[in-house]
Amino acid sequence: MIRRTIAPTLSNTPLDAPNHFVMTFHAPELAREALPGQFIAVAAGGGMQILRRPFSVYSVDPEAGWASILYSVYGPATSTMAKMKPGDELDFIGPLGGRVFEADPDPSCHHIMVGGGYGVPPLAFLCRNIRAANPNARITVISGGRTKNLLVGTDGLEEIGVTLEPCTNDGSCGYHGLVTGRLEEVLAEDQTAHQPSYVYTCGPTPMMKAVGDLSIEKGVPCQVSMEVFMPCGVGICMGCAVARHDGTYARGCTDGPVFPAREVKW
Amino acid sequence: MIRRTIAPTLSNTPLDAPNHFVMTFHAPELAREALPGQFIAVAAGGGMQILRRPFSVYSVDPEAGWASILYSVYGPATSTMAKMKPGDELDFIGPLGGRVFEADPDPSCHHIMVGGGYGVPPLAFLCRNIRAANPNARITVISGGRTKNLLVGTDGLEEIGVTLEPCTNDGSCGYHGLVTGRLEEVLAEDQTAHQPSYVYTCGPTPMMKAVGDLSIEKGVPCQVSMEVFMPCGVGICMGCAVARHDGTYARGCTDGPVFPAREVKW
Amino acid sequence: MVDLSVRIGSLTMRNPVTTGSGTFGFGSEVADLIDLNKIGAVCVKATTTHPRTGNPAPRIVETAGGMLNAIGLQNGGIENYLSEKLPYLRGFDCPIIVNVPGEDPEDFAYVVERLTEAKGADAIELNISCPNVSHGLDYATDPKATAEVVARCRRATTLPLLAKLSPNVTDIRPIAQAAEDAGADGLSLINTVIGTAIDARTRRFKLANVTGGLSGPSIKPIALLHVHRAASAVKIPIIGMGGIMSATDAIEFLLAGATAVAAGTANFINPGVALEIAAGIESYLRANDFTDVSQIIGAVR
Amino acid sequence: MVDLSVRIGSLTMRNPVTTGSGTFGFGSEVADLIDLNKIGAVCVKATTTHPRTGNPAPRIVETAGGMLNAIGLQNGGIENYLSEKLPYLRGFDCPIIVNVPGEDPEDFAYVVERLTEAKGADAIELNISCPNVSHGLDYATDPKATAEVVARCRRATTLPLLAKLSPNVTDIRPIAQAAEDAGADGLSLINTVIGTAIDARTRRFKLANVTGGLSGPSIKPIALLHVHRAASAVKIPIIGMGGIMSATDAIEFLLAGATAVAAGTANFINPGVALEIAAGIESYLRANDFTDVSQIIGAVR
Ligand SMILES: Cc1cc2nc3c(=O)[nH]c(=O)nc-3n(C[C@H](O)[C@H](O)[C@H](O)COP(=O)(O)OP(=O)(O)OC[C@H]3O[C@@H](n4cnc5c(N)ncnc54)[C@H](O)[C@@H]3O)c2cc1C
Ligand SMILES: Cc1cc2nc3c(=O)[nH]c(=O)nc-3n(C[C@H](O)[C@H](O)[C@H](O)COP(=O)(O)OP(=O)(O)OC[C@H]3O[C@@H](n4cnc5c(N)ncnc54)[C@H](O)[C@@H]3O)c2cc1C
Ligand SMILES: Cc1cc2nc3c(=O)[nH]c(=O)nc-3n(C[C@H](O)[C@H](O)[C@H](O)COP(=O)(O)O)c2cc1C
Ligand SMILES: Cc1cc2nc3c(=O)[nH]c(=O)nc-3n(C[C@H](O)[C@H](O)[C@H](O)COP(=O)(O)O)c2cc1C
Ligand code: FES
Ligand code: FES
Repeated sequence: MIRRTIAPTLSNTPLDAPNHFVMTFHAPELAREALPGQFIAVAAGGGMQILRRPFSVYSVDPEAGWASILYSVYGPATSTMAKMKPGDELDFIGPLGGRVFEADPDPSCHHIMVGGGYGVPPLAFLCRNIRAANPNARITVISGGRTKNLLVGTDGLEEIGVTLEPCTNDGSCGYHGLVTGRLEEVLAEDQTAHQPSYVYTCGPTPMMKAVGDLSIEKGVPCQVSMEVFMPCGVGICMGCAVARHDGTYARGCTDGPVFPAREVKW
Repeated sequence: MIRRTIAPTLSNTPLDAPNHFVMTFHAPELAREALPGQFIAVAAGGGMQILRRPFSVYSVDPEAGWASILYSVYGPATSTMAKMKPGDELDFIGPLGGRVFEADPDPSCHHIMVGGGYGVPPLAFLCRNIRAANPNARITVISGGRTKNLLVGTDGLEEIGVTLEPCTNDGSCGYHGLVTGRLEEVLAEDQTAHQPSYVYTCGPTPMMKAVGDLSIEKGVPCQVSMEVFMPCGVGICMGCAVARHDGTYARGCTDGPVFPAREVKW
Repeated sequence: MVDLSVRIGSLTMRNPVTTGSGTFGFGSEVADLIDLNKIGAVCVKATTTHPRTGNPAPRIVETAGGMLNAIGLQNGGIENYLSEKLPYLRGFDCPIIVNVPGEDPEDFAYVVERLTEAKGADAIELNISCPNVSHGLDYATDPKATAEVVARCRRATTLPLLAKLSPNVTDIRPIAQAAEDAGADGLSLINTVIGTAIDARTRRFKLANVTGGLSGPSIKPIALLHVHRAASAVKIPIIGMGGIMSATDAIEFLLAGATAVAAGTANFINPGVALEIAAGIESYLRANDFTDVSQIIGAVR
Repeated sequence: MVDLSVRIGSLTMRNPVTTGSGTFGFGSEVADLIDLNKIGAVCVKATTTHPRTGNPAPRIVETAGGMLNAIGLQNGGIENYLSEKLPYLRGFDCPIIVNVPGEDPEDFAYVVERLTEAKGADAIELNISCPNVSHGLDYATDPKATAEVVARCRRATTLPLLAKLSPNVTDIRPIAQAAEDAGADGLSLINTVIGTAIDARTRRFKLANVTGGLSGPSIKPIALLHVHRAASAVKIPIIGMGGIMSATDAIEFLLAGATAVAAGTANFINPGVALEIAAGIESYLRANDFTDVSQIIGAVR
């Protein structure tokens, strides 16, 4: 059920990556109900900006009743958020998102997450859910960033047996190059090994397009979480149009944010 | 000279009066040049409000290079100001005001200040200047408020030999009633004693009108500091119209804020 | 007791607050967030003869105190509305206002007739003022064209008929009068104010459609004046809208002469806002010793 | 080196930034806060045949992201301008644009002639669009009336003549064309958008004049579109204005087709803003490898 919640924040911790924060807040219903790929619409005011801003759910603890988001500071909303202290209230609507990341049910599947920047958090959430459902599932996270300290969102994944494949433009960590370079290698290895693979991606639009195109080319199924401006997040404004190949427009918020890569006309 | 200054604040102290603060800030030129009745136009943002807000100069220390304002919290600007911490920057333009409080030069004059709420600060500034110029000047401050703890702005005046005449609506301190009640008594005493008096007033508009009317009736000269909305403060918008008896409009900011009571058409 | 109910023609609303068309979907999307049984009326997204895909993205940009939209009337068409959206909404005890754009008077009338025969609406709002489709604006910028559409639709239905007017005109009064004379039971205003936004970095328009409609707090002063002027020119009731975010805003529109109000852009920030506004109007009336909302309609001096 | 200079008829501005009439006084008021020798041009407060007292107070209210004003052209009249204001301004090396409203074409022409013979202006802006005085708006809402005033003033002066247009019209293009055809050397737009504000507590209009003109960031999307449309309809240069607070805003207007820009309401917050905008435009041109501001005029795609 979608709720508007005024949640007390529990922590708002800067990460090593400059201008990146993880905010946790008390939200038992969200923690119980949110699915990977879902997001919350945050009202964080700031100047003459009136609309809410979407942030993916990063992690949840249904028992303890908290959830978190990982955000990077760009404009008025995230600047306001960055100033919040534990105890300050976070006004959000959620969980939002009509179509979420759906893990391939095949237990032998190699789940390959390809993420960049603040696109990694929902993939981390997905990793944890896949692992919880299947202790043996093979999971890899290929995450990209310009340089080492811009890689965010993968904390704690290695500990649950997720293979991390960092990629940096400057070679300061892991693979030297774009995520698609490493993805191509991983898909080739899987193919050689007759290992079924499945790609899930979230990050900057050009990256996701490249990942989607590559997956389609290699015949590997791929889900993309579209990043479009979402004025309402709940399906009432039609402002979040995602073009489909059939010439129609889907709503990024309620028909997505996750779409099969094949469906999207970039 | 009018300057735009980004001044570091030195302190922002809540008063006993609820929602009232005194803010001091480093501003050597202002401290040197400001005159009683002058004000600064503060940009303190807050939501969708764009215009600056005027605040009277309360006290200055030309040697130490600081000035202060006393403000009460109503809306977006003052709410933003109330959250400021020492070291935060105050963006202001000033000193503003083309006509200021002019103390009657007659050394035998009884200077009677009549103030209410945040109208008291510029009168306190005037008291200190009159005292500095004339150690023997007779100065009385009649200040009004609904109840005792709403009387603000008179700190330190008794110490320099100013007679304080607090008036409260509920009788919790001093004279029980309106400032005009006490003013009428004081003016009558002066008249009996053949003591020349001069009234200076700043406060809520209905109070100032009553004080002005009473002074005119009693034949005592009176200066009023008009409180009108001041969109620019520097004389360029014509938004701060003060109606004059001759049918024309003066600018509250640069033709005022202080006017002879006789000139104003309330 | 305070009487909050108002009438627009034969439509009775339990409180004077409805939603701006295109800003509340078909109600179902936000049913988790607001009790549709308590709302004055739900005004649904524009519904056309045939499905429409809408304009390319980006369709919305934020502006100072508002937003520009160029949705382009994306909707599933009247038959989809009747079969997919209406049954759900009819499960609630709330009047439904259907917003109807059209290419020409016959096109408007077709949807109006279908709605009437299918009992698909409790009132119909003729959207003769959408700035985001070609010719969308023409009707509401011309009294004659306005009259033509309204008169044609008047013949097509006995349902309460509202004409939704545009602020993008030199004088709204002759247009309001033309709609009244042609048989409208009420007016809705304002639709969005036409505008554009440019990205200095890319040197491109920010909207794929180049122009869009401005809504939100930034247009409230414009909307209030149009409502006041229209109210001075006609006797039929007005649903006032444009930047209403709070009960105080809504009260300003009632004072200006609106009989009811709609929250538009505000729903994007708070889909429960219509009920908060209704509750706020009630408190205001109570606090000021009014017994009936009609006592403040047009009461500004 | 970046060439920032622009021309409006025979007027050359060293940079494309001037001030909105009525928002910069006569320059003297803010000479402490901005170097008048560096500004593109100073456009002074409206100046009329006879002194005007202006409208009663309150004259200004703040709105979401903007403000409404109803000053009502308070000014000391043309003779006062020539004797009291002009000499001070002539002490600076900056072109002066004088804003001239009028009751009828002869009234406009009288002030234009006085300014011309007294060398009181380097360009004249005909204010045919003030929403705050009776009949103020009529001229700029009608192409014929616009043409009449412009043509009459054209005969009265050889100074560069600008027509200041109103956004309160259904379509600005025919009016822009009428001004051009009648001999205007340029257009200024937009003047303020008409609106009102109501105090829910007192149930009164917030402005003594009831209506006022909306300015500030909230109107920028409206202004940008009018400028873009007018620029598409005429060949004469346009001074664009409406909500310009920063260099980025100004660049958007240049991209939309304005040859120069004016900061209006922004002066109230920062009287030095015109020079900050000029500097920001220069940095932008430099950063994007342009050598001449003309390269970005109308360059939006
Ligand atoms: C479904 C969804 C989930 C999202 N989840 C997250 C999340 O978990 N964490 C997160 O941080 N963000 C997330 N975002 C993005 C976030 O909503 C936007 O960045 C938001 O606009 C920030 O608001 P703001 O007011 O701070 O900045 P705005 O004023 O809105 O400015 C953001 C602007 O910056 C631009 N921009 C984007 N990237 C950059 C960049 N690298 N450098 C400069 N400008 C840039 C954007 O195009 C946008 O115009 C998500 C978006 C969507 C659609
Ligand atoms: C020359 C001059 C000097 C001034 N000096 C001072 C000063 O020294 N200290 C100071 O505190 N203020 C001073 N003011 C008043 C101050 O500028 C305004 O109150 C200012 O509008 C506050 O800004 P804001 O954004 O906080 O509130 P706004 O959003 O501007 O709201 C203030 C509103 O509250 C209204 N209001 C006024 N009094 C009350 C009240 N008692 N209760 C509720 N509402 C009220 C006002 O009419 C105004 O509309 C001065 C004003 C002038 C013209
Ligand atoms: C995203 C969006 C879509 C809209 N779609 C429609 C529509 O389909 N039909 C219509 O008549 N008005 C439409 N409008 C206009 C609103 O109903 C309303 O008239 C306008 O937004 C002003 O009100 P507001 O400022 O409260 O939003 C739309 C507005 C927005 C913001
Ligand atoms: C207080 C005020 C007074 C104004 N006076 C005049 C005027 O005398 N003549 C005129 O042509 N425009 C006048 N204007 C309009 C401005 O010059 C400008 O066209 C308008 O404000 C839009 O620009 P902005 O949003 O940058 O303020 C005035 C505007 C304001 C806010
Ligand atoms: S964000 Fe409003 S419909 Fe998707
Ligand atoms: S406040 Fe602008 S002229 Fe006085």
